[in-house]
Amino acid sequence: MSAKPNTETPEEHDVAASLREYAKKGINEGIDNKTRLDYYREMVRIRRFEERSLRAYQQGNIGGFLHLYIGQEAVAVGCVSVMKEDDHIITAYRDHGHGLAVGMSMNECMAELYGKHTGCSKGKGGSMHYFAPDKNYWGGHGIVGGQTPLGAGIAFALKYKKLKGACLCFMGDGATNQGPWYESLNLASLWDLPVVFIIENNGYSMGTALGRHSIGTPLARRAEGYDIDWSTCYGHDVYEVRHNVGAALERAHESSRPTVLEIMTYRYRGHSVADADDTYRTKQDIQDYKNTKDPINLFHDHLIEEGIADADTLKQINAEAKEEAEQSAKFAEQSPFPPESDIQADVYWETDNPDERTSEGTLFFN
Amino acid sequence: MSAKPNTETPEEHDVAASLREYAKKGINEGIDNKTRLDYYREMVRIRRFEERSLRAYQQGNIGGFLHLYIGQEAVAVGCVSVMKEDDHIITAYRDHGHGLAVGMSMNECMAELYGKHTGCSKGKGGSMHYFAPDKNYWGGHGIVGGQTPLGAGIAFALKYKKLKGACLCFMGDGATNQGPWYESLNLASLWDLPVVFIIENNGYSMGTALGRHSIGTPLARRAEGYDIDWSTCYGHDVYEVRHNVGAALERAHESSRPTVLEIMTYRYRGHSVADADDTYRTKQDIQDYKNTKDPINLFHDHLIEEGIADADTLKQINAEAKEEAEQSAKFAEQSPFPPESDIQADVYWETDNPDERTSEGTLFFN
Amino acid sequence: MALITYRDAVNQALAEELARDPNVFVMGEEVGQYKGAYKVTRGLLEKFGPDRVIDAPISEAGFCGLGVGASMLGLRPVVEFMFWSFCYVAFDQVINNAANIRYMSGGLINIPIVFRGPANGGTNVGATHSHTPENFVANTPGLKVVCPATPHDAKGLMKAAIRDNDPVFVMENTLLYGNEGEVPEDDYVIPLGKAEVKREGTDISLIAHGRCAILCLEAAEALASEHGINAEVVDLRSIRPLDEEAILESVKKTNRAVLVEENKPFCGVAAQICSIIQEKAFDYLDAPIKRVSSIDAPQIYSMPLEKLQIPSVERITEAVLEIA
Amino acid sequence: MALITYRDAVNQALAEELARDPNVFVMGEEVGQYKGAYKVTRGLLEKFGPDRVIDAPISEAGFCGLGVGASMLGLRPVVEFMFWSFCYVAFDQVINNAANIRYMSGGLINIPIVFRGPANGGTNVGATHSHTPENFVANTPGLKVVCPATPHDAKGLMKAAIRDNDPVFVMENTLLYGNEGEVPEDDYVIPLGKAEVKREGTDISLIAHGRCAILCLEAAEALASEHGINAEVVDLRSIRPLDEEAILESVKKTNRAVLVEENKPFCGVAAQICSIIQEKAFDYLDAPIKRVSSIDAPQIYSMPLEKLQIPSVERITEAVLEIA
Ligand SMILES: Cc1ncc(C[n+]2csc(CCOP(=O)(O)OP(=O)(O)O)c2C)c(N)n1
Ligand SMILES: Cc1ncc(C[n+]2csc(CCOP(=O)(O)OP(=O)(O)O)c2C)c(N)n1
Ligand SMILES: [Mg+2]
Ligand SMILES: [Mg+2]
Repeated sequence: MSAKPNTETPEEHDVAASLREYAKKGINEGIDNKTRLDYYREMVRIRRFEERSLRAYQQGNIGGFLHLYIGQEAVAVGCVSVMKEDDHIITAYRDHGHGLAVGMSMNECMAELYGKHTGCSKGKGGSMHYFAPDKNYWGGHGIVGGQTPLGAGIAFALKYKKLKGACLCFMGDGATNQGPWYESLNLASLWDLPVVFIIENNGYSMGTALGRHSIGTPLARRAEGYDIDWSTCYGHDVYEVRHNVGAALERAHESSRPTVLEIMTYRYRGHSVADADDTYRTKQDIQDYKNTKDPINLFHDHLIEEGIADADTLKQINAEAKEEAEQSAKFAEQSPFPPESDIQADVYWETDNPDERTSEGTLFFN
Repeated sequence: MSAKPNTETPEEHDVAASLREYAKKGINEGIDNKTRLDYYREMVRIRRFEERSLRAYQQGNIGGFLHLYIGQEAVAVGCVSVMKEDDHIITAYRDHGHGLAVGMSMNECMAELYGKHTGCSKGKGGSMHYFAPDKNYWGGHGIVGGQTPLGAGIAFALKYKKLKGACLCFMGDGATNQGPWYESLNLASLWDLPVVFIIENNGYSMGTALGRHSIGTPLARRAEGYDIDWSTCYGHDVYEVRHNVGAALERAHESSRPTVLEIMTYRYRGHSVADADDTYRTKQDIQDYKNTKDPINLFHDHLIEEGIADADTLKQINAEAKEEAEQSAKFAEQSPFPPESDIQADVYWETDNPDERTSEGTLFFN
Repeated sequence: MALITYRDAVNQALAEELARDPNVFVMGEEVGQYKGAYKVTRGLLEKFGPDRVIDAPISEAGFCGLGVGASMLGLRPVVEFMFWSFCYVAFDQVINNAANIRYMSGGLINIPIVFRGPANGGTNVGATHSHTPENFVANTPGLKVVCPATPHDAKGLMKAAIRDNDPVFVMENTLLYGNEGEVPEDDYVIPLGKAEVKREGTDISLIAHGRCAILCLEAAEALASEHGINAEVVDLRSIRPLDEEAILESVKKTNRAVLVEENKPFCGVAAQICSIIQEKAFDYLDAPIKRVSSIDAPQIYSMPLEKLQIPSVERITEAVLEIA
Repeated sequence: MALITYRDAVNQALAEELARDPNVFVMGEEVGQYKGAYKVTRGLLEKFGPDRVIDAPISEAGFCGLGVGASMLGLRPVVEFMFWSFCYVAFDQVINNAANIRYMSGGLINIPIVFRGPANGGTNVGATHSHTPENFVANTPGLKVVCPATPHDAKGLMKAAIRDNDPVFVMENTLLYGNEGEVPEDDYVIPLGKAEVKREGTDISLIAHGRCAILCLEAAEALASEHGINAEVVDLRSIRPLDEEAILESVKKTNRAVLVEENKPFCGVAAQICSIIQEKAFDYLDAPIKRVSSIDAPQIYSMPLEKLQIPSVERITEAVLEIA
């Protein structure tokens, strides 16, 4: 019923060797070099975007929260790379990486952070609430765990429509503490819904380390009580991620069964950028992870080692991503804010489509 | 970590033999005959009370819902019989059995159903909301699953006060579908709370059979994901119940650790008495259970077999219970309804203790 | 026109919309095999099968959220709360997800979902089971809410709700399910946001929704026969959108208003109606607006007392006599 | 008196009550080791230890319910919502359990619990994080709710809330945490239910709570200097209990009122205040009561637009000029 969790300790784990192995395994076999390079490019684009948005925040161009994805890039890129046409994706508020990975432009993403009318949500959602339904990306949700029943609902809709798609529903380790997720697990298993719940376990729920917020590890094991298949894997290795998500997606496509997949990852920045993270971990902790398991560095070295790219090419990709991020900040800066009238637009379908309105009476009260 | 569930099928289970065995085992060893007879009396009192309340409902003396405990008597009686001075108890809306078991009088319980001022909650709570805090009984809660965090909270308070007590928190099989319970499980395990969650699995959530509302059995197994000890047992045998609850309570008292205990039981009546239950089971199903596993009949025969009581004594106990129930209905009938002014009493501590009121201003708005 | 019950009117609306649009499905606790806790969904499972009439576990947060998720992809879920009181365990899903997703996506995503079920007191089920959250819902931009009082309105509003492209909350009433009324046999909808003057009058406006509208009609008859007061009864039917025009027109004619609701008074729907009237018809008012709401306390169980707690013909009449 | 921030005033109240009564404990997400998401609970863990300053997982339904359960046995939990917006995942626990248990037990059980945290917009965190549910809470008999505007009030009301034997909901404001004000050094409480006239005036009553009271004070200055209008500012401080007397007294003096709140308008707190004024001071009103609420839409993220959405000195001034 359930896969065994990794039993080796993270310290024993030879990351480079593991990467090499997964690079050739199953789903990763026979990927062409261009595609492999694309994974690298996607990860780098996310990181450069996040770094640029951090600067924008520090400059006061971005308000509210800014939950950066830096450190977790291989998860979103790996997962999205396995998705097929009818597969869908939804996540929590740490949503920039997923957005870029599904193909949203840096421009619309950065402009959203700036609260501009050219943003993906017209400046209405902000950092936590990216959406791109045309790319099967259903957000970006600010309430912890609140997206998990939605993810089950997307899977339900796919099944109802008799499509062979599935929904990847992302959540944090802290989000496993929200009851609605367990309700969703029961529904998904009872009704055979093609949903993959992906726990991006970065070790912390805001400032609370895993062991202080949850008991019973791995967290994915909780799926067992619902007869749901589960597994855990490392998240610094895009190939390993692909391998595990691939298996889960296949299960969803072929047997319309859910999976819980826990991916061990790490975030380098504070929970939101305004948060100092010195109460719960040290700078050295972060540095240690960066030194040994940075998904971009590891992949960089691997690409060179395998002769897929040379250092200059990779440098070039980095430079391009940086420039793209820089341009997106310019785009965002130069874009207009929404007009004041926009505050009450997009509330109801009806008021946005006045010619087709069927209801009568007052919809707004000031 | 976790006990194995019973693997024999219910059909293979020799109930009388099992009862005999549990009667002498561990916690049940050396109970005096008077006490054994008391268990019988308590079960009988509950059943006669419930039967009388059903009649009162049919006569139109009781309104709203009436969720009868008939069939499940051995669970409440067995559990409560193991409780010590500092142990506490809380349950859902099917709460009459627990109320009588902790020592509430039939009079106050029946009067509450009649909505009378002499009821345990002055006619304010009704069937679903019995309370007797002087007997460590914290209700009677109408919202499915809503009592589970409260149960954890009672356990928390006991621990905070450094008392060696525990909380028995009852819930139905259907209630396992409410997310807050899983939040409570994590909190209880993470914080080492002395709480025993007792799933009274009567096979149905209203009209929905277990297999149609939950996947993954036994339900108690879900505790495993939280590193919580669990077990299952049959609920027609007061001794077996005592044995299992005793172990859980000991764990709570000695190690301040939670337990999930699933007790297999059965209800004979509709979910509430107004509900026909012909959409989800047959009369024969019910009769089969009655014939083979009725907790009162089995215990009756056992007491005679063991020479603890003769048939006449047991008949007498039945007659007394019936009379007590009859008298409670008279008491209820003759009791006054609350005065109209009572609608706004008991809302705030402050308005009920006007001399000690510290706030000012208006508290009620009509 | 056939004389049918409120229950059957809702049932017909569901059956007709299920037949009309394959994207419509019904989901909730006991809606299928058990035929509904109040038998509102009777026969639907047999007619439309288990893929479209779905029995859910007691997981309101789970299945309401699931409904919202499914609606994002274009399905039209009709989700039943066995009681509206149970929406509190799913409150985040309805208040944050159903209400906000369209907005936060800049209008890219629609949420064409219906949440329905009974919201009322008067049946001795106690404080936890007697909530009437139409005021909470109407406070929330992005949501719509209707409270039909008659079989005719129940069917017409339910069909409009299901066809609406925004989230619509339909609040029914267990005390009304057995009421009979004339219901057209042909396909019809009643637009959300359209009040109905259910009794014309000249002396005072009784403005209400749901079962309170029925009470107002009874009170109006009593007032006419016993006190010679000719009351107009405006049944709001829909709370959001709200037919302000009908309210103001009536008050401008009668110059007096009593607002009746089952909400608890503080920030009940009638508080908002009062605020609108006094702002937009200030000069027409000859007396303070009176309100009749439930007595401000958790719902009491005791049968005769609960009757006193919720609005009654007597309390409406009294309020009218204070200002008329 | 010391000049301290609102944040520190709340912190002092918590520290003093923790020191005074061993039954008081503080629980919430990040309240201990992390010192609070907004550093309100800074230092408490060090002073009172992990048994009394408790970091909770993101399980609001779980730990709020746990708090209610603990309060039944006589403990006095002070439960933090990191944002009040998150009370929606725990709504059943606060609306059914905290509010109703005393009543349903016929007064046998008390629930001396405090729920506290910030409830406000204006910080660009979007629709899901900007709710102001004081109207929902105040609608619910059995609950009390206060919204302090100044450091002085925050400390005094918090201490009163913790000593109160009923459930009290304290709604703070992240935009106020950094504000400084005079706070007495000695132990003091401000009774719940007592409004404060924060500025005396003769021409119009500005009635508000929370940060909107501060905005009203600013608007009053502008009105005085630019328009010669002498506005009175009534800070409600407490919504339930409510100081009706102070409201009515002010309106009877000025004969005009503008009600200001951050609630969305439909059934916002101001709707209820309006209903009370028009019922009890009908003959004193020389003009319709005006309301300034948040613009009726889910909260927008975009920074300059959110400023326009929530009440501002400009919008208050405009409303006053319409009727003064
Ligand atoms: C219901 C709810 N409670 C609290 C919060 C505040 N909050 C936002 S993110 C967060 C931590 C979540 O941690 P995790 O799920 O591990 O995700 P990560 O931030 O690590 O990606 C908290 C407490 C919230 N948004 N929603
Ligand atoms: C949150 C919530 N949803 C729905 C209900 C309606 N309801 C009351 S009891 C019940 C079935 C519960 O079944 P179970 O937990 O197995 O307990 P049992 O009735 O068998 O004792 C339902 C659906 C409710 N009271 N609360
Ligand atoms: Mg995390
Ligand atoms: Mg059951």
